Amino acid sequence: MTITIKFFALGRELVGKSELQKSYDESVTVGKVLEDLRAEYPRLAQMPSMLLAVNMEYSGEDTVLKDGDELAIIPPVSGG
Amino acid sequence: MTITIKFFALGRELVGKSELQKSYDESVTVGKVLEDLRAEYPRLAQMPSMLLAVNMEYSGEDTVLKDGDELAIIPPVSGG
Amino acid sequence: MIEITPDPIDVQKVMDAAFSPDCGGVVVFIGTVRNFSRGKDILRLEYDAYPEMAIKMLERIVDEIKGKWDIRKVAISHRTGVLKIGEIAVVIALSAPHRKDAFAACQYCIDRLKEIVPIWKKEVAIDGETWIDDHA
Amino acid sequence: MIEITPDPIDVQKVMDAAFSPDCGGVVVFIGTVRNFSRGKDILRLEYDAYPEMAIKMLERIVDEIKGKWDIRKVAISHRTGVLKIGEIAVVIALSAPHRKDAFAACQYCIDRLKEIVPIWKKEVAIDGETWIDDHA
Repeated sequence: MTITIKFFALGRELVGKSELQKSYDESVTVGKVLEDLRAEYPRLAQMPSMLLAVNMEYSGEDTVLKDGDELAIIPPVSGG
Repeated sequence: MTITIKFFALGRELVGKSELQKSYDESVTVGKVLEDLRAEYPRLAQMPSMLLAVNMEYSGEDTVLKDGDELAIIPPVSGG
Repeated sequence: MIEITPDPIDVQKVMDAAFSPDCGGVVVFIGTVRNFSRGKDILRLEYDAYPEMAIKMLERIVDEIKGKWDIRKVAISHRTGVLKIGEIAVVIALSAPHRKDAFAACQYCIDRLKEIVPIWKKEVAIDGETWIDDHA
Repeated sequence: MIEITPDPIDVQKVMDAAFSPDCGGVVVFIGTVRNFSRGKDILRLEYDAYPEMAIKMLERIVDEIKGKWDIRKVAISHRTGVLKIGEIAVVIALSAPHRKDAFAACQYCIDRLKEIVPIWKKEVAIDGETWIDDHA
């Protein structure tokens, strides 16, 4: 199964890209993907806090991902 | 001494004019002028309520008028 | 900027007059002629005003606002004469460093305008005309 | 009407989209880029967004508003990309039969937008760039 991960704002700058794919042999949680991302992109630790969204809904780290899901790393929002 | 009296909206329609002058030999109060106006223009009684302004300030009937003062009959306002 | 005008109101001009570069925003109230009032279909409104006193009272409201909230700029334009359904009767725009103040002050401004500013509207419906008394 | 757009916002278009002939008015919030923030002179802002989710969250806010107040129409436009001082970043316009509801709902809308809508601004000052965290 393949997950698309999206980065925005500070997250995109720290990771150096706006989108990437990750493949897993078995089902994973949001927390596991995040752990892998932090290992791969240690600069993500510079983000003071973040929220997570799965398929454009805010989600917790326990959420189990399905093939084709879109996981977004959401830095603190500051629109308006 | 001469007083200018101004009418607006319903007041203007009831009196049939937007402005008139009245002369007095001695000082008068707003209340006295109003009494004279009601006698002269009985249709003013059709106005459910009114406020009074002297020289563009809301005033009570006790206010004493000076030569050249402008008295306005202010029907209930409904701007906006 | 405070005006009583017989001409159509230029909303952009009023907003521009309230803009302040040290504020994060402008709150605007735009009052329009509605098509229905007190159970009647309205054809048009006719606004009368005592313009000199109306301006004086609007200036007083601006003073009141500035005493209550931290407000930078206030712009008010009120139209007079005959207005059709949907036309703009009044525009109030104001800017404040904190948007909460701007919302509170803008609402206060239109509430007070309807209380003390000598402007009157007559509703013209199919079956007759009525000078409105909002306070009755 | 809800949009996330890289183009300058047409305020009149947003207001027109919120107009409802059975309401007495429209309340509008116009958010602009201020010249000064957190003790720094700002040169420009850069807005990033997750547009599809931003629209979904704005639609959710509109649902929340309609659950809380009697509101007829809501129109929201948020700009992305590079904005100079004084340029318009967001316009929220809404109409309600009672203006009190329109003021409360408009304020709620901008407050919630700043809480949950995935849009980010970077302040570019003379001495560097910062992604803003309003909640820090």
